[in-house]
Amino acid sequence: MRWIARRLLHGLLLLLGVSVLTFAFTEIAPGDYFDEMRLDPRISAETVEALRSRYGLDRPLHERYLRWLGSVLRGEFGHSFAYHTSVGSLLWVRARNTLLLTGLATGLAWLIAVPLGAWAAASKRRWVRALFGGGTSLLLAIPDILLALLFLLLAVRTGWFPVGGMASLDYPSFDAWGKVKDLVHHFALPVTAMTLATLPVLVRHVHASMSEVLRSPFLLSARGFGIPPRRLLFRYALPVAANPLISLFGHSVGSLLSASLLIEVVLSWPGIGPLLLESILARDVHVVIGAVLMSTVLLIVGNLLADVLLYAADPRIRVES
Amino acid sequence: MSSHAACGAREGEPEALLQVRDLAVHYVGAGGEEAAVLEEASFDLAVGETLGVLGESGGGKSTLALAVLGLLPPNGRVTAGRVSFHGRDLLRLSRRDLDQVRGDEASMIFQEPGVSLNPCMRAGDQVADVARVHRRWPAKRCREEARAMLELVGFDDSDGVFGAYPHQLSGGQKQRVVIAQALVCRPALLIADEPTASLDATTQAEIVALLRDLRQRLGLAMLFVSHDVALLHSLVDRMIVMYAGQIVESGSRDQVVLKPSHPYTRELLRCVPGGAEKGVGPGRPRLPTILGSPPDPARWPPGCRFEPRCPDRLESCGARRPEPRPAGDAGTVRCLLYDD
Amino acid sequence: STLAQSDGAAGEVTLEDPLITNHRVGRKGGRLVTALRAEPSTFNPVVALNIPSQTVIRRMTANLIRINRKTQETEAALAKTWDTSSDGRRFTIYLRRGVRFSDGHQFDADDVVFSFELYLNPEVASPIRDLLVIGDKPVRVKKIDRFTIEFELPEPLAAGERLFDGIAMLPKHILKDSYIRGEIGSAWSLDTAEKEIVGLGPFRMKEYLPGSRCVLERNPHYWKYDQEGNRLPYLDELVFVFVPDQSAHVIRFQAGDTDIIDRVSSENFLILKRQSRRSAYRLRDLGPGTIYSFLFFNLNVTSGKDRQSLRDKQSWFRDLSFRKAVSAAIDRQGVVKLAYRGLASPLASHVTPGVARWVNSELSVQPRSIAVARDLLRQAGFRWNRAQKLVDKNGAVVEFSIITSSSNSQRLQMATIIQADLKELGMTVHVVPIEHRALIERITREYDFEASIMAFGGGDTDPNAQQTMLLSSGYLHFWHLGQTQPSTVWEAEIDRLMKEQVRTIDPVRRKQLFDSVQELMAENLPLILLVSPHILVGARGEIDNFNPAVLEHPTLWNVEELFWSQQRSE
Amino acid sequence: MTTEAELDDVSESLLSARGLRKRYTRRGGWSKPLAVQALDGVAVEVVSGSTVAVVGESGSGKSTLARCLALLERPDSGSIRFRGDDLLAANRRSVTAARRRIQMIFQDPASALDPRWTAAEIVGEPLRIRGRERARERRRQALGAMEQVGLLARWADRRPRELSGGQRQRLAIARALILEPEILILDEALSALDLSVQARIVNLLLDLQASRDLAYVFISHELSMVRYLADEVVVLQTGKVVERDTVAGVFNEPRHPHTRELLAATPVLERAAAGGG
Amino acid sequence: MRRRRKILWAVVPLAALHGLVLLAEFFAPYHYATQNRMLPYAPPTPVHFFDQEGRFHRPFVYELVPDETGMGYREDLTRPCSIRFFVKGEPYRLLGLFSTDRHLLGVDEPARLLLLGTDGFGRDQLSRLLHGGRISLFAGFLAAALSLGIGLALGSLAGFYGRWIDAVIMRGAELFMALPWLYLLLGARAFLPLSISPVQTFLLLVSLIGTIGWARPARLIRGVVLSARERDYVLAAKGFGAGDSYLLGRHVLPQTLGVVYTQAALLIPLYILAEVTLSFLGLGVAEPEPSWGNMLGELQKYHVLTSYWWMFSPGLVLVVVFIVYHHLARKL
Ligand SMILES: Nc1ncnc2c1ncn2[C@@H]1O[C@H](COP(=O)(O)OP(=O)(O)OP(=O)(O)O)[C@@H](O)[C@H]1O
Ligand SMILES: Nc1ncnc2c1ncn2[C@@H]1O[C@H](COP(=O)(O)OP(=O)(O)OP(=O)(O)O)[C@@H](O)[C@H]1O
Ligand SMILES: [Mg+2]
Ligand SMILES: [Mg+2]
Repeated sequence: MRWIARRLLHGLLLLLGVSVLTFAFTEIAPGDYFDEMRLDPRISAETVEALRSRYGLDRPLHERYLRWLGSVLRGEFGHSFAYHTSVGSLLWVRARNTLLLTGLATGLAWLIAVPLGAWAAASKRRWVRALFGGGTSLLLAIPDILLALLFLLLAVRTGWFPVGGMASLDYPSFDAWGKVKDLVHHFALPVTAMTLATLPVLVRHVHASMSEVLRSPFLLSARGFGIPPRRLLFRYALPVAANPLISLFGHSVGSLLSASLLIEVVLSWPGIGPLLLESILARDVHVVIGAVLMSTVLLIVGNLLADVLLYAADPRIRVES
Repeated sequence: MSSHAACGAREGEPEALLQVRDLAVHYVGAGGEEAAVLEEASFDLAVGETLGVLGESGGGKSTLALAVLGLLPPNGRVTAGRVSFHGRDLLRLSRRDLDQVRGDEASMIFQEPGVSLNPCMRAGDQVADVARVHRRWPAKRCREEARAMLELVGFDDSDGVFGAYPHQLSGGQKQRVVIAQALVCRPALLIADEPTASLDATTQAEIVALLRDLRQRLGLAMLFVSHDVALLHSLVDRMIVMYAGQIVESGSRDQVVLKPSHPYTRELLRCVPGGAEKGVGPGRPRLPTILGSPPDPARWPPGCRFEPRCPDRLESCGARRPEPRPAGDAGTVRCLLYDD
Repeated sequence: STLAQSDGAAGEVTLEDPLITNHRVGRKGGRLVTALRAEPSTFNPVVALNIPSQTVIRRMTANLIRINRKTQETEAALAKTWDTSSDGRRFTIYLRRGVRFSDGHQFDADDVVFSFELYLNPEVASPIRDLLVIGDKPVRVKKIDRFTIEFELPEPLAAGERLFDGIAMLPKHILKDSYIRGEIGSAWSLDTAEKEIVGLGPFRMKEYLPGSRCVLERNPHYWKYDQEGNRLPYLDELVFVFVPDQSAHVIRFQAGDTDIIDRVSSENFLILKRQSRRSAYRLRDLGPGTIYSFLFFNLNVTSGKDRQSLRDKQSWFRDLSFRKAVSAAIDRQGVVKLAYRGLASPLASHVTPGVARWVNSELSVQPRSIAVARDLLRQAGFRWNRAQKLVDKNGAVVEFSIITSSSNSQRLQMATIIQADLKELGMTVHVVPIEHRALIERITREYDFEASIMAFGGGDTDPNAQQTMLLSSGYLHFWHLGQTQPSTVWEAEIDRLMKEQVRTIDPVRRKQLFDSVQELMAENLPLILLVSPHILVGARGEIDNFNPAVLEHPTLWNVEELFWSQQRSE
Repeated sequence: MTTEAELDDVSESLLSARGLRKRYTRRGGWSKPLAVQALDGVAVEVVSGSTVAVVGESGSGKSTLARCLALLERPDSGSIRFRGDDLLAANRRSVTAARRRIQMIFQDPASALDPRWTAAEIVGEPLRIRGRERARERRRQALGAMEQVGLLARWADRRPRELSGGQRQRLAIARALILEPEILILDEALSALDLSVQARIVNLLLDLQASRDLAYVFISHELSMVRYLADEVVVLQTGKVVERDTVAGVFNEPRHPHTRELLAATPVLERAAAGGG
Repeated sequence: MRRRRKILWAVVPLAALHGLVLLAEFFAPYHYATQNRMLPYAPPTPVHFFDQEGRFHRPFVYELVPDETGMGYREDLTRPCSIRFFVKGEPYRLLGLFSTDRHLLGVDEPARLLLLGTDGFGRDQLSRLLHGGRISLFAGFLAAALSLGIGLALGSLAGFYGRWIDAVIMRGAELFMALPWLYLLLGARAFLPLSISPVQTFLLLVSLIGTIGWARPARLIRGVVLSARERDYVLAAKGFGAGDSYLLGRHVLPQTLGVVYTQAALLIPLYILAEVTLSFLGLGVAEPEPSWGNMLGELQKYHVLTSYWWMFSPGLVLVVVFIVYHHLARKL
C-alpha cells in the first residue's frame, strides 16, 4: 500500500499546484470583490479601501496565499467576502446538493448505459444498430444547454414538473410516501436532463469496448460450451470490457462537481455550479479556489477510485501483488 | 453431390455419432462478395472414434469444425447440408437448443489456449460454470465436479489451479483447463481445432498424451484438426485431407499417410522435413515443395482445384470436376486419376 | 464608551404605545412565498449590502423613522415622535415604550446607542457609516433617558431625518459579545443559528436552507396593530426561495410556487400579462422607477502614452456639440420599444418621473433628429468623407467603443441600438460587453474606456442622495473622477447649487435649486440620458393590501399589512 | 554443458555474444515490480555462412536473445561483438551500420508490418531509411526482393491485411534481405506457415546461404526443421544455455535432460513407406 | 469503398455548409446588422403561391405589420410582393474580393423576406445564421487545431520518450485539467485593447481556450503512442537504422491519426459551444456580430424560449452540424 501513499502525496502536490496557480490567475483577472461597492452611492471610496485592507486585499500575492493556506490548515478554506463566512461550510451544502444530482444522474446513466451498450453491441439486428447509432448521435449532438432549455420549456409548458428547488416548502409536513413523491417530483427533471447529457458518451464507450470484447476468441470458446447469450454478455464479456470503462467511471466521478454547471444554472438547482459562477463574477476568490480544489480532490479521488476498481476487477493486475 | 458418395461414410456400420452431409459454407467478404470456403463436406464419426483433419492452410478445416457446432462468425453462413448428431440436425436447431448441445454433448476447443479462457474468471469457475449451465446442479456440486475434472486432466494441485486466473497459468496448463471445460459434462464428441499448434514441443506432447488418455477413459469421439502430419498419424484412427474447401481424400490413418491416393496428399507429405534428408553445411539438399499457390476462394477454378499445381494432372482435370469415389479400405478420394 | 455603562436598564414595561396602522383590516394566517434573485449573503444589517440580504433583513428589523414608499415621505416607526431643531442639526427622538425584540427582550435607548456605535465604528467598516458621516464628521448620539435619544449632526442637513430609514436597530444583549470580540462583521452570518437572529421587524428567522430558501415566521412581539387591535403581521410565514435565474422567477410565479413577484423584466411582464386573463394574478406597471440609464463619455484627464488615442478622441467627447449630436441621434423610442417592449420612459432629466416630488418637469425629452445632429456636427467642424464616414477637423475618422456590462442584456441592447443610430451619423461604434468587475475597474480606477452605458438609481429619492454623482469631487462622478477643482464652469455651478440645497431647509427653495441642477445637467450632457425602465410587479389576486411602490422594496415594504383575503385552497 | 571458455578460441566468428543478461521488470499498478530474468549469461557465436538454431520452451528467452543480437534491445550486461567491434560500447553511427548488417524476422508477422503501408513500401523501407536511392529505384529494388521470396509483383500495392499469413511472413523476409545483411535472425519465422510454404521459404534461405554466405540464427520449436536446417544448436532454459552442440550431437546424444525431454516430445512421422507414396 | 461512401455522407454536407457560410453575404437576403425596429421578433414570413382569389403566382409574400394587440404581427393582404432571385440589395464584398450588391433571394418592397423570422432588433435571423456560422465554424476549427496540435506534440513526446519527459508532461496535463481557466480568460480580455474588433477579440480568446485544451487529447495520444511504439515494425525500422524522428513521423504518429480525427470531430462542436459559456461571461462575440453561440444564448431569455420558436434555429443547425461531425468521427 505504499503505492496509495505515493498517490496521495501526488494528489497533495497537485492540490498545492492548483491552489498556487489559481491564486495567480485570480490576480490576473481585473477587479476585486469590493469593486462592486464603488457603484453604490451610499458607500464612500474610503470605506471600500478600509474593507479591502481588512480582508488583506491590499497585501502582496504571496502573503495572501500564505494567509489562505493558514486558514486551510484551520479547516476553513478561506473566507468568503460575499457570505461573511468560512468557505468550507459555505461550499459543503452546495457540494452536497450537486453531488446528489450528479451522483444520481451518473448512477442512473451507468445503470442504463451498461445494459444498453452491451445489448446494442451484441445485437445483430440492423434496426437495433441503426436506432442505437442514430439515438446516441442525436443525444450527443444536442448541447447540454439546449437540452436543459428544452426541459425547462417542457416543465413550463406542461406544468407537470416543478422548476427549481429540491423539495416542496411543505416537505417536512409530508408523510413518508408524500416525501418520496415530492422528491421524485423535484428530482425528475434535472436528473433526467443530467442523465441524458451524460448517457450518450457512456453508452458509446460501453458499446465500443463491448464490441471489442465480443470479437475476442474466449467468447467464441465459451459459446462453444453452450453458455447462453445473456450470461455470455454479462457474466463473461462485461467484466473483461470493464477495464476501459473503469477509467471512464473514474473520470465521471472526477467530474461530479463540474459536469452539471449549465443544468444547475438553467434549472435552478441549488448546487455548487451557480455559486461558483457567481463567485467568479463577484471575484469572491476564496470561494472559487475552494470550489476548484474541491473538484480537484474529486478528480484525484476519481482516478484513485478507478485504480482501486481496476485492481479489484482485473485479476491480471491484482494477482501479481 | 449425393449423400451416397459421402467421403468416409462407411456403409453397414452401426449408426454414426456425427454424420455430416454435403456441408457448404459461404463467407461474405468485406467488399460484399461471397466466397464458398467449404463445399460438399461429408463424413461420419462413430462413437469413440478419432478423426483427423489435415490440410492446406486456408483449406477450410477450421470452417468445417466451426460449422458443425454452429459457431461460424457473423459473416459466415451454412448454405447447404446436414449435420446430424445423435440423430438431430444441429443446423436446424434454435440457438437455445444448440446451446444445450454445445458443451454438454459436444464441445469444441481452439488453437490458442491463451485467448480461449476468460481473463477475468478463475480457471475453476470457468469449468464449473459450464457444468452449472448445463446440469443446473447446486454451486457446490458444480465446483466439486470441476475439481474432479481438473484432476482428470492431470492437475495434481487442483485446488491451486481452481483459484488461479488464466494469466497465472502456462500455455499447457491453460489448454488443459480448456479441455476440462470441454469435458466437464462428459460429452460424446470433442472437436479440437489445432489445440496444440501454439504450444512448444514438450507441452504439445503432454496435451496429446492427455487427449489420448481421455479418449480411452471417457469413450470420447474426437474431430482433431491439425496440419502436423506426424502428430495426426500418432493420434487418430482415420483422417480426412482438405484442400481448397473440399475433402480430397479420406481413409484410415495409415492409408492416408503411408499410401496416399490424392496427388495433393502425396505432395504435402513430401514437404515434411524428415530425418532422412538431414545434412550439414551449404550443400544441404533442398526440401521438396508444391509449386504455385492455392486458388482464391472467391474464384474457384471450374475443374479440379488442385489441377494448377498437380504434378500428375490429366488434360481433363482443368475442365471436369472430380467427385469423391471409394479408394483403399473404406476410404475415398476426389481425383480424376481414379475415375474410370 | 457606551458599553461601559451597559445594562443599567430598568424593569419591564408593557407596550404602551403601539403603532396603530391605517389600512384595511385583514385576517391572520397563511404563508407568503416570494423569490430572491440571489441568496442573501448575510443576515447582519451592519455589513449587508446587496439587495437580497437587505430584503430579508428589513423584514426582520425596524428603523426609528422610515420613509413611506408610497408617499416617499418620512413617518414614525420605532420613534413615536421626534423633534428637529431649527437649524436642522439636532434631532430628539422619543421611542415607543415597551417595544420588544423578537426574542421578547425589551428595546430601549441603550440598544439605539449600541446600534449607532456599531455603525459608526470605523473598525467595523460598515457601509452604513458613510451615511452617518456628514462633512467628514460622524453623527453624535446621546442617550437622554431610557426612551429618549438625541442626535446631533455636524452640519445642517436638509431632510436629515431621512437618514434613519436605512438604519436597523440591533439587540445589544445579543450582539454585544461578538462586538467586544471584534467579530461583529461575521456575526449573524448564514451559519448562525436561527434563534440568535433577533430583530424588531414583523418577522423573525425560522429556518434557513442554504442554496434553497429561508423561512421567516411571525414576530409575536411586533409593535404594530391594526385598527381593530389585531397585532400585525397577518401572515404566519414569509418564505424567500432563492432563484438565481430571472426567467425561473416568472416560471415559478406562473406555476403558483411564489405569490408575489417584483423586478419583472418587461418581456416577462408581457408574458405574464398575456396569461393573466386566465390566471388569478394582478400585475401592476408602476411606471418609471428611480433608475436612469445613460450613455457617457470618458472626460477624465489621463496620462501615459498608451492613452494617446483616447486623448485624441476626448477632443470630440469634450465638444458639447458632439455630445448633443449624439444625444439627438439616439432613438429613445426605439430603445423603449426594442429593449423594454414599451415598458420604459424616455428621460429628459436624470431625475426620473418616478420621483415626482423632485423631477424638473420643465425639461422635455429630446426628439430624435438626424438632421439636427448633422447640423450640430457640421457646425463643430466635422465632415463626412466619401464613404460617408464622419471625420473630424484633422481628418480622423470618428470611431469609438461603448463598453457595457455583459451581464445586463438591456444595456447591451441599448448599446446595439445606439450603435445602429450613430451609424446613420457616419460614426463607427464598437459595442464591447465586458464583465462587470472589469467594467468597474476600467471606469473607476483605470479610466480606460471611451464611452459606456450605465444606470444609477435606487436608494433614497432625496437630492442629497445624488451628491456623490453630481459633485465634481464625488466618487460617482464617473465622466470625470478625481477632480480637486471643478474642471468646468457648469460643474462648479452644480457643486455650488448642491451644497446650497443641503443647507436649505425650506422645501420649495430646495426644489428650485435642484431644478437648476437638472437643467445644467441636461444642457451640458455629461450624461446622455436614455430611458427609465418601469417598475413591474405582480401578486396573486387574493393578496390584500397589496400596495406596491417604486421605491425599494416595491412589494414587501408593507409586508406586515398583507393578508390573504380568502384562505387559499390548497 | 558448454562453458564460455569453449567458445573463446572461435576467432573467425561474425557475431559473438558473451554473458548476455537481461532482466525485465513488469510494473502492475499496485504490486511491487516483478522481475524476470529473461537472459542469464547467454553466449552465442555465429560464424558466417552457418546456421545456429536456438530452441527452448516458451518463455525461455529466445525472442529476447534475438532482439539483443539484432541490437534492438540493450542487454543489461555482456558484450556483443560484430566483426570484432564491441557494439555495446560503440557510438551511434557504428551501431546503426551494424544494425543494417544484422536483420531480424519477428515472431508475430501481424505486428511486424505497418498496416498502413503497401507491400512495396514495406519492402523498400530499409532503402528509404538509408536514403540513397530515389523512389523509383527503390520500388524497382523492392519488387526484385519480393520476387525473390516468391511474392508476385501484382501484390505490390496490397496492404498487409490483404495478404495471407504466409505471404506476410515472406514480405518480412524480403524486407530483411533487401539491405543484403550478413546475419538474419529468424524468430519462429516459419511456425505460422503451412508445410508447403514453409518448405519454399526454407529452400530460399538455403539458396541465399549458398550464394551470399548468409548466416542464420534460427529460433524455432519445430525440431524437425531445426534438425534439417541448423549446423549448431543452442538449447535455452529459463534464460540460460543448457546445451550447445552440433545438430548431430544434440539430436543423437543429447546431454542435458531438458534437451532429451524436448526431443522425446516431438512426434516423428514414420517414414518407412512414405517415400514410396 | 463502403467506408468511403459513408465518409462522403458526412463530408458533402459539411462542405456544402462551409460553402454557404463562406458566401453568406450572397445567400443572405440582408446584412446581419440591419435593424428593423418595426419588426422585433417577427415570425418567419409565410411564402404563398396562391393569392386571395386562389390564383397561382410565382412565390410571393405579404408585408408583415403589427397587429391590433401590438404584440404580434399579421400579413397586410392588400399587396403581394414577389420573391425574386439575384436581386440587388445591400452592397458587400464577396470573399473580400469582389464588390457586388446581388443577393440570391430578395423580395419586392415594402415586404421583407424573413424566412427564419427576426430577433429582438428585427434583424433577419437567416442572414445572421449564415454569417454566424462563419465565426463559429472557424472558431471551432481554430481551437480544435490548436488543442490537437499541442496535444499531439506533447502527447507523442511523452509517449515516445517516456521516463521523466512523460512524468512531467502528464503531471502538467493533470494540472491543466484542474485549473479554473475562466479567470485567465477574464484576465486576458482585460489586457486586450478595446479597439480591436470584437471578432478578433473573440478569436484570440478562442485560441487561448484551444491552447489550454491540450491536456485531454495529449493523454489519449500518449496512450496510442505508447502502444504504437511497442509494435515490431517500429523495432524493425530501428533495425534498418532509422532515427527517432523517422520512427515518430512515419510509424508512430500515423497511428494516432484515428484518435486525432475522432478528437477533432468531438472538439470542434465542443469549442463552438464554448462560446455560449463565454458570452455568459461577456467574452463571447459582441454585438452586432452574430455567431451560433450568442444566437443560442438568446434562448436563455425566458420570453424568447417560450414565445418565439424560430429562435431555436441556431440550436437546430448546431445539432445537425454536430451529428455530421460525430458521424465523421465514427467513420474516420
Ligand atoms: N471470417 C471470415 N471471413 C471471410 N473469410 C474467411 C473468414 N474466416 C476464414 N475465411 C477464409 O475462409 C477460408 C478457409 O478458412 P479456414 O479458417 O477454415 O482455414 P483453415 O483450413 O482452418 O486454415 P488454417 O490452417 O490456416 O487455420 C480461407 O480462405 C480464409 O481466408
Ligand atoms: N518487454 C518485456 N517486458 C517484460 N517481460 C518480458 C518482455 N519481453 C519478454 N519478457 C519476459 O521475458 C521472458 C522471456 O521472453 P521471450 O519472449 O524471450 O521468450 P521466448 O523464448 O521467445 O518465448 P516464446 O516461445 O513464447 O516466444 C518471459 O518470461 C517474458 O514474459
Ligand atoms: Mg484454422
Ligand atoms: Mg518468442
